[in-house]
Amino acid sequence: MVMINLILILLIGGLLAMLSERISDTMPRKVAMVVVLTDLVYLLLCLSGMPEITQLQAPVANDPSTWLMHFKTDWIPAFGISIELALDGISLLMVLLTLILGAIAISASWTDIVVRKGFFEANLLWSLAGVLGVFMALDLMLFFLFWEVMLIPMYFMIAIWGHENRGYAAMKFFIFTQASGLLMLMSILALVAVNQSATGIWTFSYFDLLNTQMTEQAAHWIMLGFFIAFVVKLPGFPFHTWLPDAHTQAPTAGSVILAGILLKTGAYGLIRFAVPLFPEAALDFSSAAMWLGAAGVVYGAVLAFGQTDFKRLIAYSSVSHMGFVLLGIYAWNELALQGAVMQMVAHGFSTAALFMIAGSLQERLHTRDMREMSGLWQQMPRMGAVAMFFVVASLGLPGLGNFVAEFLVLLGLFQVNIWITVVAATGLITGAAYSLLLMQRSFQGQANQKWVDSGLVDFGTREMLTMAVMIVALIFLGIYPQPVLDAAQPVLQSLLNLTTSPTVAIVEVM
Amino acid sequence: MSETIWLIPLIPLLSSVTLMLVGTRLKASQVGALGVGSVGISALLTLLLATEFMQNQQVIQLSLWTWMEVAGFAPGISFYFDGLTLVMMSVITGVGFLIHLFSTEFMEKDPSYARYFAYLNMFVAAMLVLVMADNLLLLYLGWEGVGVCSYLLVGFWYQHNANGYAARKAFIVTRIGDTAMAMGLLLLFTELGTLDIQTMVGEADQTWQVGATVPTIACLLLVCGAVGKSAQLPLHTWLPDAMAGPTPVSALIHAATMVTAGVYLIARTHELFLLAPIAMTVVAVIGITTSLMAAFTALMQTDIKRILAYSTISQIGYMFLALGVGAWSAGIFHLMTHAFFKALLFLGSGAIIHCLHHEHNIFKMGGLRTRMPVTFWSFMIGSSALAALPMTSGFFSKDQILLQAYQFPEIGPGLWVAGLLGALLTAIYSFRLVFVVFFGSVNTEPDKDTGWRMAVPLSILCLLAMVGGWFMIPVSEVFPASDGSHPAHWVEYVSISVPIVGVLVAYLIFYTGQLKVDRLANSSFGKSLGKLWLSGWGIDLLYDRLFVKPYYGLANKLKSEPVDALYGLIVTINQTLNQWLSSAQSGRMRWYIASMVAGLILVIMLAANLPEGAL
Amino acid sequence: MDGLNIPLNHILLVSSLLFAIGMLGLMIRRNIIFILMSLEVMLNAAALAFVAAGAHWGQPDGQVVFMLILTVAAAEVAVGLGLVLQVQKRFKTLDMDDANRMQG
Amino acid sequence: MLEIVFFYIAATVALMATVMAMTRPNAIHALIYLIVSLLAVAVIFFLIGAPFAAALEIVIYAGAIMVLFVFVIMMLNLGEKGNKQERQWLQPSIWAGPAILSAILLIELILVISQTNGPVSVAAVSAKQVGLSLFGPYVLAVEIASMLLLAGLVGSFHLGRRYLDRDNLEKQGGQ
Repeated sequence: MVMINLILILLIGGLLAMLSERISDTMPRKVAMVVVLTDLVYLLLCLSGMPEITQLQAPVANDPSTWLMHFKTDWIPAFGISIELALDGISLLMVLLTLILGAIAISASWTDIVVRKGFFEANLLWSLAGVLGVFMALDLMLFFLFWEVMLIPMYFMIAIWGHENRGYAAMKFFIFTQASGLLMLMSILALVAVNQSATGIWTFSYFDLLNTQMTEQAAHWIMLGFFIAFVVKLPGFPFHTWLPDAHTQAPTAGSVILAGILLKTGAYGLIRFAVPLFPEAALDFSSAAMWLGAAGVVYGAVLAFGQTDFKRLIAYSSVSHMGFVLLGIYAWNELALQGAVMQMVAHGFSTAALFMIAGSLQERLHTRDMREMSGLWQQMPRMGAVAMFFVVASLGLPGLGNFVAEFLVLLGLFQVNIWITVVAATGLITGAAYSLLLMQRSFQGQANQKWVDSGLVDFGTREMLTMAVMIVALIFLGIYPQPVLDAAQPVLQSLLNLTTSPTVAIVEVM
Repeated sequence: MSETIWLIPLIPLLSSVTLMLVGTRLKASQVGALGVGSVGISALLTLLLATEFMQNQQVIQLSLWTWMEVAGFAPGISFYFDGLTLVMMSVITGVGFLIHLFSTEFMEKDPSYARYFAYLNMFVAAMLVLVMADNLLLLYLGWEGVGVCSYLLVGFWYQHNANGYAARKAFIVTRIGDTAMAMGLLLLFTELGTLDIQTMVGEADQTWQVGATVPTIACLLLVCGAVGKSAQLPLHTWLPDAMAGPTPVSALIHAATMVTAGVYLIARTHELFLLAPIAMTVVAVIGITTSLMAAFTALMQTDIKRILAYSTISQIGYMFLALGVGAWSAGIFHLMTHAFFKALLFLGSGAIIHCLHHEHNIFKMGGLRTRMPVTFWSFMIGSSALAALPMTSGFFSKDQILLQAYQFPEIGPGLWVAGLLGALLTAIYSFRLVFVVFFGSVNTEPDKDTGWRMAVPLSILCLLAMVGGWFMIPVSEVFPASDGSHPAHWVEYVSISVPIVGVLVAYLIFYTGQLKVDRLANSSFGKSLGKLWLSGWGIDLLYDRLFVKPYYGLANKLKSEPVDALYGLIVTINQTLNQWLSSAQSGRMRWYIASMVAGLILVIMLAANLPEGAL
Repeated sequence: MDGLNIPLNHILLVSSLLFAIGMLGLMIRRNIIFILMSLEVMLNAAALAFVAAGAHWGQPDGQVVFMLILTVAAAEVAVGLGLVLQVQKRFKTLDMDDANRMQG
Repeated sequence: MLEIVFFYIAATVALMATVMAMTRPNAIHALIYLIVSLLAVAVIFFLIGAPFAAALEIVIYAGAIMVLFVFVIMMLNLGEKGNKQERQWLQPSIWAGPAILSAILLIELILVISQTNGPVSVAAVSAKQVGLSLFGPYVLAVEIASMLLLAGLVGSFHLGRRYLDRDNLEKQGGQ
């Protein structure tokens, strides 16, 4: 029930936030903040009451009773569709990340939304509810439902409160995600049908669908459907082109949620579904997937370097960083998977923060064009320092979360394929190039007289507080990542056990 | 004491964080006290540690916590302390302290005083972590940490785009090396299952034969990292540009400590290099080539800091030579003495720049001997040490290197000759600097002399540069002993006399003017050679053409997102289809009828062809 | 009415020809009046086929359908000619192409 | 025997009249050819034993419907200008394509028809028989047809009234 409550709180909270606009103009954001924090506190209280949390034991992937939480009730029994939610270490990490970044996103758009505030906060909360559902649903139909639930509010957020080119961006976002969602639905139905023909039972439950018997051909095609659906969301090269537009045009909170959380659903889907459901097919496909990941790393970095739009640059850096996630997942060993999970968490914070900074700049300067910025540090030293922190975080400075992630991914990947590792490692160099260029163009250099005259306001307490949360989180992840690793470890171990069935050996050095 | 060595990096770090958070609200004196004091405490602690170590020679291993633990990969936040670490720590905290003190006067007028000390303290902390790390991953943390601090400090005066460019160049060029080094780490872990240095070398000894492929590749990758950080060929181009930072920064980071991290890395992992003779030869060759290249370049420079920068590159080349020929302790010894005299020279040049309104061109200086006596003597001593004149610290270390290079099998004498040529050039360019700046006519009048906060560090460093050669560095336990044989005496005599000849040449050319080089310099060959040397052998230009411009071009070309064009194609196809279909909906009755008829024809055709009973 | 009878397929052939000619007229004429006439021809051809088939089997159904066709034709002509008048009034022409208001 | 001869004569007349009707530029001429064609078809109806159908063909088709056409054409007053325009439209380039299409369809129809065989029935189907089945099994169709006619009535009344309202008549008169 806890998990249902988590989602319901957000859904109803969204409704409340929308209605609260009638009370006062500033009410929705407060309501939204309270709702998200309530949700977070509620989750933490429930967790603290569980003895299992202290000793996260390896959940057996196809035995839900070993999971942290499990909930199942019938929905459409005729087709074996049920409302089945479950929580394990990885889901828990993602849920926590979602709620924390949700609160950060609300804070990020504290002042920059001027029209239809209630509806905005409602969309934000509903989107979060969808994401929570995605991270917890283990009935494939329910998963698909939540997948759609998280996208539609997002579409509204871009289309209504976005920047100058929002219509195009929102439509592109919608078409890409919708098409991939459709692909996923088809794959789900195909998988269920295959399972039905093998066992005679209609079921959409993850636990039942694991180890579905199917022909190699079928497995390949269905796996590919899942893969593309998730990689579009991730986004992996070459399905990433919706992302720069969507990120650039979305309002700050939208960008934060998009980059921080929504992208992770793709990675989560790959880890949870695309590989474990089709272990052999995924293995056959792994080297292609890894090359795509490496291509994403390099391509994203080069394109980021060429951008003049502050937000677009960060968006492309996301493409580059998520390439590491793809690499980590398809290297499919513990090191790399842990790296991928770490990257999901760390990238959530670092990119969210950068988008917040971009949003603050947009709010103050009314432009995102870096050619018009310059020497902003002089007027906004606090913002500059914070930006510097997140820039070095995103270029993978050791001691911060992103480094742990990238290093683990590379370490795991190196054991699988050296040449891909070499290609991916160049991402560290190109990453430094675009990150520092971002810093140079916006905060360093001669101060632009236009802004000196207009008198810019530095970060205030609210913003610094929000940033501090993320700074502390990244440092913590960087020098003591063990809690996150421990949370994910048993799950990854069980997934690895599930997929590396006797005959399959993944390691293939050179 | 041994339990608290973690305090040594922590104190500067805390000070740095404090300065970052509340630095703008503190008074300048408080900032200075905090910045200098924290490093001072670290220096004191290091001193205590040193005395303790001198008595019991005990290696300390201290593990604070496990950094991360994944599938057997478990690097710790843990420290390892032995003689080599002690030498490095002493240099970092000792020289670091002096430079911090010097900075309080040098940076006095700067509005970002607190930011400066925050970065500088951060650097000291990172550098200490680098040398104290007991595993390569923690070392890498320090390694990248100092890189970032270097970036921040080179670009300290961020208002000028050129500084920002230099800073980025420094970071990215070293990052290239770092990435290769990271690959080395991956390889080492994959092969040996640990990154813990002491365990690793033990494993390596058992796993690999001398000269096997894997250790050679691993060592070469580590060398790439070292080459980047220590500004050796081919990744040296960032260092001269890095002089854009404040001069004390150049003294601390780009002369005394960070740039020698590469030397430290190789020395620290020397057991691995002993398994890879090819890698060692590569190190020696890189070292000597860089040394000569940089020395020639230094001859032609006019910017005082650039001369010193190239001289640094050249001297680190000597250290690499030492490491390459297996003269480990000589290399580290030279690292230490170089830290003393090069810090001295940089601080001296800082004093000149400070008193001469940020003048960098040596030909606009002159006659400063009487105007700035403290600085003059600093320079005299520093240059003597740099030129390795007998009895100075540089003499002892460089002499050791040259002698051991001579004994290196096969290419040893060749290395020795090249090293001698380098030494000759070193003497010439360093005394060229002295004669041009301190003798002759006064071109720019200094508006003040150095204050005590500058004079004290200079004096102490003078002392160290003089007597540093008598120190015994406690690394005998760390490195394998050399065989103790000595080459023939004439080798030694030649080695000693070459620098003196060099000084003499400089004296004749730049002081008395008796030796005329104008004709050579004005010949077309001389001119183009001079130009080549002035531009650092044109390597910057080459890289610009070869890497930087193409990368910019690529980024610009890809900016329009060719992949998106693919999706654009889908859109175009849809639009075309839409046009076709909507043009069918023309409202022309006859067209409709015609198409209906065509459809009818088709239907009948199909119906007629259907098998019997299908309808 | 004895002796040799008319072969059914000859009648159908005539009907087909009439139909084809009517259709040809439909396609080549632009004047609405002629289009309506062509339609009449085609309906008539169809009616002929029905009656012939009915006669073939000796059943009245063919003629029943003929009558239905007749009503359809009548209604169609009534409405069609009404439209012709409207078209003439609005567009001052009976050319179908000129009366086209679609943006194709 | 005589019926067959008559049939072929009637068929030939019908076809030729129809072709003429389709190709005349003058609407009235075309209409008269069309009437001829309809009469010829009526003869065929008679010959194949459907006298009632033949009667209806003459009365309603050739009589009522065609008269309607004549009235409308008279109202529109197309004149010589219309003829010229029609001639211009009847270029080979315009009718070539449709002709080919029609030819193809015709060939197909002939191929299909050629599979059927046998003569038409000897006995005539009387009007009584037709009436019985009309108000027997087909009564629903009759109702629908009546509704259709009603709709046609209302529709044509509605459309025609607007054309024939007072001011329009005045305008026409004024021209």
